[in-house]
Amino acid sequence: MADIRSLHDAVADLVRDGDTVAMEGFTHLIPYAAAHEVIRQGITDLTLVRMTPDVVYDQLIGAGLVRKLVFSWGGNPGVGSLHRFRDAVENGWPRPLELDEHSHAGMANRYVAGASRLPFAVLRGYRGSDIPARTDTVSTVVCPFTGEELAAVAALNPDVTVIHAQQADREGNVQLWGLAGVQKEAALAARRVLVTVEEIVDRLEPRPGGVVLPTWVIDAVCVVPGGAHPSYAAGYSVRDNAFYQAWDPIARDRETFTRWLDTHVRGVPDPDAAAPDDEATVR
Amino acid sequence: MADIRSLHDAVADLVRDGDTVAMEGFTHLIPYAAAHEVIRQGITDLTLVRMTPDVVYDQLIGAGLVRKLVFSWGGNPGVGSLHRFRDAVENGWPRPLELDEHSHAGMANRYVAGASRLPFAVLRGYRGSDIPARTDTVSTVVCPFTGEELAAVAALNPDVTVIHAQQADREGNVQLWGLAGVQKEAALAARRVLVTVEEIVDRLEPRPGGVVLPTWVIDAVCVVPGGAHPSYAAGYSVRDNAFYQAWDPIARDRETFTRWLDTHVRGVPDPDAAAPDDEATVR
Amino acid sequence: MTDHDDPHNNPTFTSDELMEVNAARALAGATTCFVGIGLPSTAANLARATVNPDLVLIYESGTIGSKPTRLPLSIGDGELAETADAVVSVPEMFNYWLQGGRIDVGFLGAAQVDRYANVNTTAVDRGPGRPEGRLPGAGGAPEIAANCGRVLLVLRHSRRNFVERLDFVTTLGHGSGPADRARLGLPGAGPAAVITDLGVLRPDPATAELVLTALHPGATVERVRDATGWDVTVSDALGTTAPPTPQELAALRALKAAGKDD
Amino acid sequence: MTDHDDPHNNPTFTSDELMEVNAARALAGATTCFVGIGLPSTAANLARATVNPDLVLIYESGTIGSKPTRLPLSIGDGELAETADAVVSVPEMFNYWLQGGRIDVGFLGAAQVDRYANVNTTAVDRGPGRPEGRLPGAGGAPEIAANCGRVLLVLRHSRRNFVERLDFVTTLGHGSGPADRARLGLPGAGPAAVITDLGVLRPDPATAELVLTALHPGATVERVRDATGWDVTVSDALGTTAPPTPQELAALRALKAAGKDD
Repeated sequence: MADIRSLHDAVADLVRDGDTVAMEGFTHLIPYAAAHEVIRQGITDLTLVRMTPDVVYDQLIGAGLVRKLVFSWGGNPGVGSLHRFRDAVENGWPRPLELDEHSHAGMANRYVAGASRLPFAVLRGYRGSDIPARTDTVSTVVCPFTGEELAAVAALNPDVTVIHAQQADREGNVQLWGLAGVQKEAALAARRVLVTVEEIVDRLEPRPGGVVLPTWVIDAVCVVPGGAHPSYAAGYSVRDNAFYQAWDPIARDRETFTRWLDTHVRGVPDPDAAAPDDEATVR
Repeated sequence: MADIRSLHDAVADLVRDGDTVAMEGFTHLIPYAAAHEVIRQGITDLTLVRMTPDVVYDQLIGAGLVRKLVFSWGGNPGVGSLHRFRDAVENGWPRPLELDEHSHAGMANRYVAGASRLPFAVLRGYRGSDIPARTDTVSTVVCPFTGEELAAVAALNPDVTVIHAQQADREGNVQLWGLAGVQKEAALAARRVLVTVEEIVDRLEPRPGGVVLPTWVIDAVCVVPGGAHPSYAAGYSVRDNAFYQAWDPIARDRETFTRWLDTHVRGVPDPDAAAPDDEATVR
Repeated sequence: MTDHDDPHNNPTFTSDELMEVNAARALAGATTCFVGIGLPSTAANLARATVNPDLVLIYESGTIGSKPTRLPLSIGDGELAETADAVVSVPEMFNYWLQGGRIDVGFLGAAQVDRYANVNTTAVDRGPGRPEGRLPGAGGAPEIAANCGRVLLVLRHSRRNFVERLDFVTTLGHGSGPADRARLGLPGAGPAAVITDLGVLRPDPATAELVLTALHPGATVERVRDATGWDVTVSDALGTTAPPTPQELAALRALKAAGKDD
Repeated sequence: MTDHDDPHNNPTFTSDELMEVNAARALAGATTCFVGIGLPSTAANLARATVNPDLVLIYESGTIGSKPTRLPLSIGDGELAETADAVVSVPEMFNYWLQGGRIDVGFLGAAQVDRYANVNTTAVDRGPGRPEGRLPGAGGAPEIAANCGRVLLVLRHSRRNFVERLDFVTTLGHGSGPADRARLGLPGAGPAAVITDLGVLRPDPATAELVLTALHPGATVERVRDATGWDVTVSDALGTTAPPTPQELAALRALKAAGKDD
């Protein structure tokens, strides 16, 4: 059962040095606030998993907390490179970054296998690509019925998955809607699950495209309105494309980046102190 | 793209002697009217696929149209046996019935593989069960990462899948909601798709739990209000449990069954002649 | 027990009600239950009305957290979806939720059970020269029994149902001994109890063989022996189940009455 | 062409606009298009505004039938979901819809392309003693190129992009010849055209090698040769693409202006 608790305490309890952590959200509902709390607490030596390492992972990588990245597309969507990611891979700054690199189809199926508690998933993928030469989590299996050789990808089972959602009820049942990405799979594949939400409501109203995660698959729910910014939460906010564009020059330069991180993340006082309490955020 | 057309013509075009046919619907949205049209047209030598051969398949089997049944649970839910199914298996009446028998998990994954155009699916299933000894569509694969042996089930790709849904729009896009069963997988696994709907609407309103099948994956849409009876269409009808209970004595006896079929299916005049036209059924 | 009339001395309940009430009690403390239709569904819904109001009922038709007000005739009755916390596709149910190890208790019926709580729901041998008798088949049972944390079986006690040797193993219980589930890599602990209209049998931890551990009020060891197709072991600590309380009986009868409305 | 001013004589369009307009035209007649972000998304949305109003746009974020009114910056902009016929999970998108063979055209960008239309979006060799230059990675491309009925590539023409030898094969086009896709069991026909700011290249059916089949207005074979890292073959039937119509340009510019609103 999920406890509804402060972001500080939930992150401190559930995210640990050396963990494999998935913070998912396909452009939509990216859990920035939780990632910033990880940075503030300096939780380090992380293996980060994410199909599309977005600016959120650029920040964690630049903060020096990441040992390894498991991913399939690492860019700033529509803008360009993730400069902190590139700097870590190309120059080892602030520390070397190991990569486990896949295609989207492969990563999606790795989460599916993880959620299904299978050791691997099968797809018709990677054929003719050099990708399998760079990873030990792609292999092959032969169909016992047709003899066809297919790609096998190893399951992903993060130690902890962190997602942002629109709503939880008082029991900690969660609903998200809009682009649902791989959040359900990432959550069900994980050993521990932390969900930040826009608000607590008395009752989760079924919605078109709604994905419900019951409280008994979640460890902690934290009320963090705007916790996906500069990503967005459909029905609550729109994507801050200007921030994504502004990120490019910030991240290009190590000093500019570090100053940004000190000012906008590390220097932010405990957000729970300033945050409205549960009651105030109930609609 | 789906043509909106009469049930008679759609069945005549899309369902052929010797076909492998899936009529899906997990208790909900079972396409009875389309099955009855198959009986009226005497389309025969069918291989029928369905997780839960319900009264609808009892009728098709008793009508002598079925050569083989691929399934995982063959009963009248909450009532008892499917007597026509049992009579065919045990006594070969009106013709012998070949079986390919699975568990629900296996059947569900066979449809998933079919929809994914993979030759097989993997599950942790059938362990310690005698089921694999009776089918050639269960085998094993070994995980290339862990060495674990898992069950492999052969993909299902029906020649034609028939489902019932609540609504289509004028372009033939379909939406169903409520218990969604394996309908999406069964439809996407098939070479041809026939959908009967309660009504045509101007616009498909997104709904909680809504499953949308775009017109370009469907061959024919037929307007058949009540086409799931005695099963039901959430929002339009409730399950006719009394019919399911009444079916038991009808199906127990060959003559009673045949009389019922003659009266209530074969003897029904072309339903399209009596059916309201498209315009009249638009909300 | 309450301070009402002692049902021992006022046995106005049937043997089926004893089975149903004790099956419901076996769900005390569980978070989630994968519910088969029929007796398991009766028991799970009674548990929600009595010992476990927060029990999350999961039906293979795809409903998570159903709260039906009457007993569903089928696993796909509309009310199961309408009252659910979430409705998922059948493949998702079997892959993410069941195989994913999310479910505490699998509650199953059976046509035949053997001394290791293996189950047959496929076909029965009707003797030489006669065709095999057809049963409904596996449904979800093999993977429910494999993947849930533990399994409860509920069925009426008779020599037809409790057999020396299954004609077909549809669903593995404990195989042929305590090591078989581990050897086969089955994630769950397997059958924890078989609840009948005469009493309760539980696997001996050393042998995995079912042992009669409790009789229902009014039942005898002799009746159990007569109704069991093997030489059933009786626990040294054989107990008697508490008779149904008036509240349990009232809740059970209300559920069944509501189920007959349609 | 229309009876408006001939854009040949009034070439008030950029080379990027030539690329985008011709990329859009390549979608005439298609039912469904799996759309990469950036240039492919511009082209696909322009096609909906011009040659193919009914084109079903599919984005890897899970949207089927998106009808955005402005160019999305990312594949997950809210409008893609709000205007879609259906939104599905990312695993479903890749398994049922893409691998399921439901999509006619895959429209991709590229960092490097070789003479067989193989694509690198992973890493570039920056020479001895320097670390490999990092690109974004594969994203959906390997399976988009494998499974869509055919593939269109759109990228600017330069020696940096059109290389003799890829530093890394992220996504197979035609491998090293016309038999490679069949040998590897790739369901789709592979790259059908590479559309650049100078012209259009198409694979020779006999060799699968890209051949310059059309130049855009104003471009020359010499400029194409200068911008191509291999000795590019020029078709005997080299044509010139029709210049953008005023309607095409107006639609393209309106899309781009709308995209800058936020």
